[in-house]
Amino acid sequence: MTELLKLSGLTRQYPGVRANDDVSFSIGAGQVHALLGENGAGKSTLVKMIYGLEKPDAGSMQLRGTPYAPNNPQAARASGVAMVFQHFSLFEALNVAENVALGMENPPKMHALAQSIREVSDAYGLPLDPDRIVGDLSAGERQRVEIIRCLLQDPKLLIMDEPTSVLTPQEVEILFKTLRKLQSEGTSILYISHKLEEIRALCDGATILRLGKVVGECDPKVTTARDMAEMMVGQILHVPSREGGETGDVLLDVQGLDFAPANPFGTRLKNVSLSLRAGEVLGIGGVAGNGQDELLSVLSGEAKTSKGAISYCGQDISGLGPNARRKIGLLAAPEERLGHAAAPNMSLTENAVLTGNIRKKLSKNNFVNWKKTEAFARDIIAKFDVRTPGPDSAARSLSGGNLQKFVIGREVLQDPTVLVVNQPTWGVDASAAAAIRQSLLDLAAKGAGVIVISQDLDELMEISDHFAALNEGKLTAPRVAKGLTVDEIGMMMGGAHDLEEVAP
Amino acid sequence: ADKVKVGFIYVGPKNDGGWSQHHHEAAEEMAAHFGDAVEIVVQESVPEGADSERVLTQMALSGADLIFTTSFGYMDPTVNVAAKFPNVKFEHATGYKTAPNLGVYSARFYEGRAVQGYLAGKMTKSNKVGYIASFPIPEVIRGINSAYIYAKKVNPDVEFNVVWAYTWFDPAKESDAAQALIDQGADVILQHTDSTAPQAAAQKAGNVYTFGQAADMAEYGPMPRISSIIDVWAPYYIERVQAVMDGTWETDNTWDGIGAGMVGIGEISSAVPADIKAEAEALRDSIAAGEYHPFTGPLNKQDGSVWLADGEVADDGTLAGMNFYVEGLSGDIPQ
Amino acid sequence: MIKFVKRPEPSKAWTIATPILAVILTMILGGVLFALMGKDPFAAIRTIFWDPLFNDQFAAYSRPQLLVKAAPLILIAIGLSLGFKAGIWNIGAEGQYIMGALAGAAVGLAFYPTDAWWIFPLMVIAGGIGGFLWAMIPAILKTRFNTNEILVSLMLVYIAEQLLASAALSWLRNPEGNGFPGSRNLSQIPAMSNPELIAGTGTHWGVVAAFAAVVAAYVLINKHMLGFQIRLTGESPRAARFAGVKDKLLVLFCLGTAGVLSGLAGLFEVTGPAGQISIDFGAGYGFTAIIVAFLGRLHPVGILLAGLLLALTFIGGELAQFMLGLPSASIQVFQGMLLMTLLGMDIFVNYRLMVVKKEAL
Amino acid sequence: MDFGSINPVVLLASLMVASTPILLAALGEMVVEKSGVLNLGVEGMMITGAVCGFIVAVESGSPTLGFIAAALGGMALSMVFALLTQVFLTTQVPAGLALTLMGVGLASLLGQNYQGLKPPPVTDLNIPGLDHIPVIGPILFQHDMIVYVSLLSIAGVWAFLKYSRAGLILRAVGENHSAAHALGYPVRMVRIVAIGFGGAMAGLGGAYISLIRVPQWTDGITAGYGWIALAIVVFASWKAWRILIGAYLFGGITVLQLNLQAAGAKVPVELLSMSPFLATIVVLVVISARRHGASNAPAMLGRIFHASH
Ligand SMILES: Nc1ncnc2c1ncn2[C@@H]1O[C@H](COP(=O)(O)OP(=O)(O)OP(=O)(O)O)[C@@H](O)[C@H]1O
Ligand SMILES: Nc1ncnc2c1ncn2[C@@H]1O[C@H](COP(=O)(O)OP(=O)(O)OP(=O)(O)O)[C@@H](O)[C@H]1O
Ligand SMILES: [Mg+2]
Ligand SMILES: [Mg+2]
Repeated sequence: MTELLKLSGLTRQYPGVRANDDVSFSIGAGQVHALLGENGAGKSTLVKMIYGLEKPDAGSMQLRGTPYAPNNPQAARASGVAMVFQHFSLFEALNVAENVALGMENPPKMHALAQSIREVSDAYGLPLDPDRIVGDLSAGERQRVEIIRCLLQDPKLLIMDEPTSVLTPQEVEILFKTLRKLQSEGTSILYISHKLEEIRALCDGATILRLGKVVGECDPKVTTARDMAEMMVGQILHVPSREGGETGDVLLDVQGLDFAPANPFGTRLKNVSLSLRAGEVLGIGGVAGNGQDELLSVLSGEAKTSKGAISYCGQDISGLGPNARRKIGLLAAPEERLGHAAAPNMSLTENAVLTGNIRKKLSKNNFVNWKKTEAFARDIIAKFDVRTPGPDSAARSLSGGNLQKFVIGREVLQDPTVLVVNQPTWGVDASAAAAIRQSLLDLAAKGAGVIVISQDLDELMEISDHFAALNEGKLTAPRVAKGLTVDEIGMMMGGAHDLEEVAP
Repeated sequence: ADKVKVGFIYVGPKNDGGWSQHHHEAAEEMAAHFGDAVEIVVQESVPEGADSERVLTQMALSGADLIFTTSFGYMDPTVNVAAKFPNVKFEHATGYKTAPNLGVYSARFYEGRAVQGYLAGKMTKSNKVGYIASFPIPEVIRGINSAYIYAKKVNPDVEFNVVWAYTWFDPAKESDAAQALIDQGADVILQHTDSTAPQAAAQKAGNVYTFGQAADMAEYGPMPRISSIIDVWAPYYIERVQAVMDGTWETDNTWDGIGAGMVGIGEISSAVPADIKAEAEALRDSIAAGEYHPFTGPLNKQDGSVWLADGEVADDGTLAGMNFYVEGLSGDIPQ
Repeated sequence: MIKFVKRPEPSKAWTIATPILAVILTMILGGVLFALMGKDPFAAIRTIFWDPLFNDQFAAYSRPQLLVKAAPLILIAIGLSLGFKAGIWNIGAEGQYIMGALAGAAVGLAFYPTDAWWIFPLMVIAGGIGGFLWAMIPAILKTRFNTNEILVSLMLVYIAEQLLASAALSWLRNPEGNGFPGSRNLSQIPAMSNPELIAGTGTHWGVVAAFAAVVAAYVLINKHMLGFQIRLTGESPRAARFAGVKDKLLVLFCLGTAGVLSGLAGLFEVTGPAGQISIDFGAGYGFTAIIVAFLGRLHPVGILLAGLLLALTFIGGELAQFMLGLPSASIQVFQGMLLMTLLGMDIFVNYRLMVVKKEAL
Repeated sequence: MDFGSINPVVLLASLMVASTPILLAALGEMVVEKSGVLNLGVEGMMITGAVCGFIVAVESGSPTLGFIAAALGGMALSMVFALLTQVFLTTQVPAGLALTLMGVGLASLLGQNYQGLKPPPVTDLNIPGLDHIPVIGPILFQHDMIVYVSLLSIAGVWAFLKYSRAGLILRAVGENHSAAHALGYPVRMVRIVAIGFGGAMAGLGGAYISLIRVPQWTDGITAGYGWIALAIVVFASWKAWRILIGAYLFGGITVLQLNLQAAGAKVPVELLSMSPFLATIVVLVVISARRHGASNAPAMLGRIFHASH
């Protein structure tokens, strides 16, 4: 196999973090190469350098034997490198064709482009209407836009940064077929994912990063997922324990909830019903963008719903705001840590009073007792092992995992009767994730009801009593989690939506 | 001997091309007249109200001997500060409150308006005269009445359209107002606002006559500007500063017109036929000589009630507080 | 190449240092400007910043005048700062200031010539309400129809100015004023005047109100839940909604408070230093207060200092005008520079300036 | 009162002249906002343009040079805003306010010796053959150069945003700056160019006032038109053709109220004078009450972009 891309000694220093440290490896032509590593290991930084978005402080690259040093993504694209991003690279208010054109070097005229989008999307079984506004598309469809944008440029190297986190298992299968077809046409793929079984199914080689350094290479076809995970983390994994408790009375009951979000590109909730008992963990799976944020906001009280849609311990609470719900024991932790669950520029103490005021009685006559609030913040930091200089630190100075521990800890320590969390371990390293899951299980064991909304099916299978899936704003009927197969879960999540299989 | 320090306070920038600039030019003329014997200090763009009282005080503190406050709104502040500095002399333009060290001065612009009205009545072909008024105050109302009386006298069909601009000086607004009047068919525009914007609008429109206001605005002659009313403050300033030097300054209440030279009538341009020009100049001269008063009866008020009987002349008190239109004018004074 | 790198936390040292550095930098830039205009830059800076405070001839008078000039600016700026902190951009304080003065004066004059102790307090209340109601227009339009408050509050300034003109010319015109525009002189009517409370100090009720507002705002922002909610909303609107902040109520509160304080400022001004309703009563306090608010970094104590600083540049600027012949426009430019350098230097609070060598490759 | 004396043809021709400054400034600001930047300094840039244009026109005797200088002057001032917001990452609202403050002061300083002067006249460019068509001729084809330029700019901006690649990139930057950055587009540069364009257009609009509409220089000559231009952008929901409608509507009311006064309508003068502002508020309310008009705003409007976020 000839070598397509060779990296030698790439190093990138950010203030305080060496995101990549002397990284060297190479990718063969027509190879699907995996890049593995914990959150923050430096994967995205590395591929950004390959794509010309970041420049290495040291080291060099060679593409097909010639020196390769793209100054910007345009140069990378011109050299045949394309990339599907982990976050942010679509424009919601623009249509599909415009989005595609923005990712190409010399796009043809709009109507010609629309035509080629139709052709390529047909050829790869990824149907897409070039005239639709991207904001109106589902998460899966949005990703197709990204992929087609790359395919139209006949890339020699396709970089995919966590492409499957927004796909159903069936969609993943179809994506893999597309990638294999590309591979058979000679395209190399650099593939980043946390889902090790996927890697084993798809990739020919893998490089593993830890704290910015290459810590190993392996052939994923013959290495177990557990072994790869331990190479990434560098230690033995701890699995949360679950003491199957009895479930009690119904705490939260949602019936026939319809909700149209204010954001024009949000997802409408349609006829959502669920009930949650004391001591129960209800896992809600589904691909991001199918109504998770909206569901959390109607449960937390940020968004108002029609009368009678939500009742709590027999009381209609649809009219209550977040604080009124907190008062009676219904707490929530949203997905977005910075800017939703916490205010980035405020200290941890201030962020503690943000939701803790009511239940922790942190103010008297509406005058904040800062001493008491700081004590509460210290308590969270201590009990949840939040690594930070102290409660005066700004929320944004914490690493993602530590802030997440703070946010979850803030709610758990308020003794909720019902806790709703969205993506509780997103972007959190394995040991911290385990600790967070454990705290949710402990809460349920003490008799609280917990709703966990997550895209991580493994996580949901590990901790849920019941499982339901959100798909385009509709919630399936919950099923007992134990014994559900991947196929069944996939079907609950909407199967493959409207994707077709690629002709072999 | 020490220089006499004379202060001036202007409501606008000292080069606004209008009211404030005229006072400033007169101040400089006065300073040039006295040469080294006088030092002038000026403060421009002083808002009426609280700020003016402070500026006045600071000027008095800095050792000014005589201070001219050149806008009506400075009246109460000037009264207050004059009370605090009995050794400093004050002169307030266009006001009516006096004190032992505070005099007032103003000009009888309505005398000039009579001449303008005369020319307007003669020159209009559409019989529509546009009038850009600033604020509905006696000074402005006097001007409208005076102009109308003479226009009507020489042209019974004449009609006045008044637009209230609510500003003394705002070229953009004045230009718009002039344009609106021209759009309405007016072919003579009188203005009681200070910028040349209406002249420019008239020039663009073609056959429209205008009059310079405050300044001669000669650059717009001979067309559209056919004459003007000019503020002439310098002689008064020289006289009052001289009085301070001589130690003869006393409080006064000066209200002078064409005769005393405080109101000037700018050259009547070649666009005006010679006979009309001669008649207008005759009117001007008879007013200047005191032979004739622009408000001489018989005159009725707008509602038809009698104001002045035949031969009766308006008294200064009524003129100073004039708040009504004379018979024949249409529209209401904004109240 | 130089580059700004975000700090993990806002720097406390820079928070304090930037305003001081901004003032120094402005002095330098302003000096250059004055020099370009052919004036002695040192004399100009000294006249602006030193003479009003320490010149033998003026200081005894100018020093208390600083309070008089600063009081309405501070009062309005405190109100504005609450909204600005929460991301609510009321830039129509000028209109609220005018309407407060109009409402207060109208109520007072309705009782003329009654002489009673309760008239002035009643006028104060009416002034506050006048400003409040005027501010409620953009507030309600924003909460009800999502209308942009920047534009509405600004348009309302022009409308208030027309109402002011009509008041001065007709419905509040002094019947004994020889037909000239302007109301009766309120400062000369004992029941309606806002006099100097302690002779020679410049303090009138507006100054007292300004100091009270600074203290109240300080307590509100730092100790009260509502102040926390205001800061939170400005920092992160979504987190605020999650914290249960009622954003519409907050809009009403912030605009309303700014309206009340601006209205009060107008009322104290019209009954005291200005004395009467006149066509030009506005004089731009409401706009200048925006500068004061930002110059004070939206912090109550900062606003107090910024108000005094700006008053100093006004009074010093007046002295520079008639002593050195500096045109008033140059003072305005100078104030603009002050605001710009402060805004520009703000970056050092949150970012660190790094010199990075031009990357290899 | 005689409404018969209001001639609709004359009125329409006048309103085109009255609207042109706002139209130019609003169109420029729309492009700026499309790139995700809210520059509240339009008034300051307009008045700077007005004074620069006036000075150069008077000194050179050429209105054309004047207009070029006005565009450059407006652009130069806008670069101060660009420096503050794009390099020093200042919040855009206060930076815009500061720009207005600075521009008004600077213009007054520059224009000190030019008050009351008469600029060289700009002749109307009557389009031969078309200018004598009854009704349409006087309305459409008897104007000065800049009126035609303003109409062409509307079409140009519309086509630029809709059809050109640069226009697409500009919109992309305004919709999602992180994504645009990730795809390799120079977010900051695009915005700086847009801000410069907005400054140039505001400058032109200002010079239209000082060189054609009034024509004269005086302090504060733009009299709040910059703010109206900002309102017109919202009214137009960021669409080029609607800028035309918005500006002409505002200009129309301005002209009409004066004509009503001149015709002696029995409506209080104050009410007439405030009517353009009242109408602007009413229109803003109507526009924003319709959810979709408001949500057409560029998603990044007013947000700060820093590449390492
Ligand atoms: N612009 C930046 N400035 C400073 N530090 C950064 C920047 N971007 C990334 N980092 C840091 O560099 C390290 C590597 O980040 P990177 O995004 O490459 O991780 P990753 O392996 O892609 O993680 P994930 O799985 O969460 O996507 C992290 O510690 C991160 O916080
Ligand atoms: N954009 C940034 N600018 C400056 N510092 C950053 C930036 N992003 C991350 N950091 C710093 O880098 C460090 C690592 O942050 P990051 O969120 O990537 O942690 P992490 O390695 O993913 O840890 P965790 O597993 O807890 O999420 C933190 O201390 C953070 O302050
Ligand atoms: Mg990553
Ligand atoms: Mg992380």
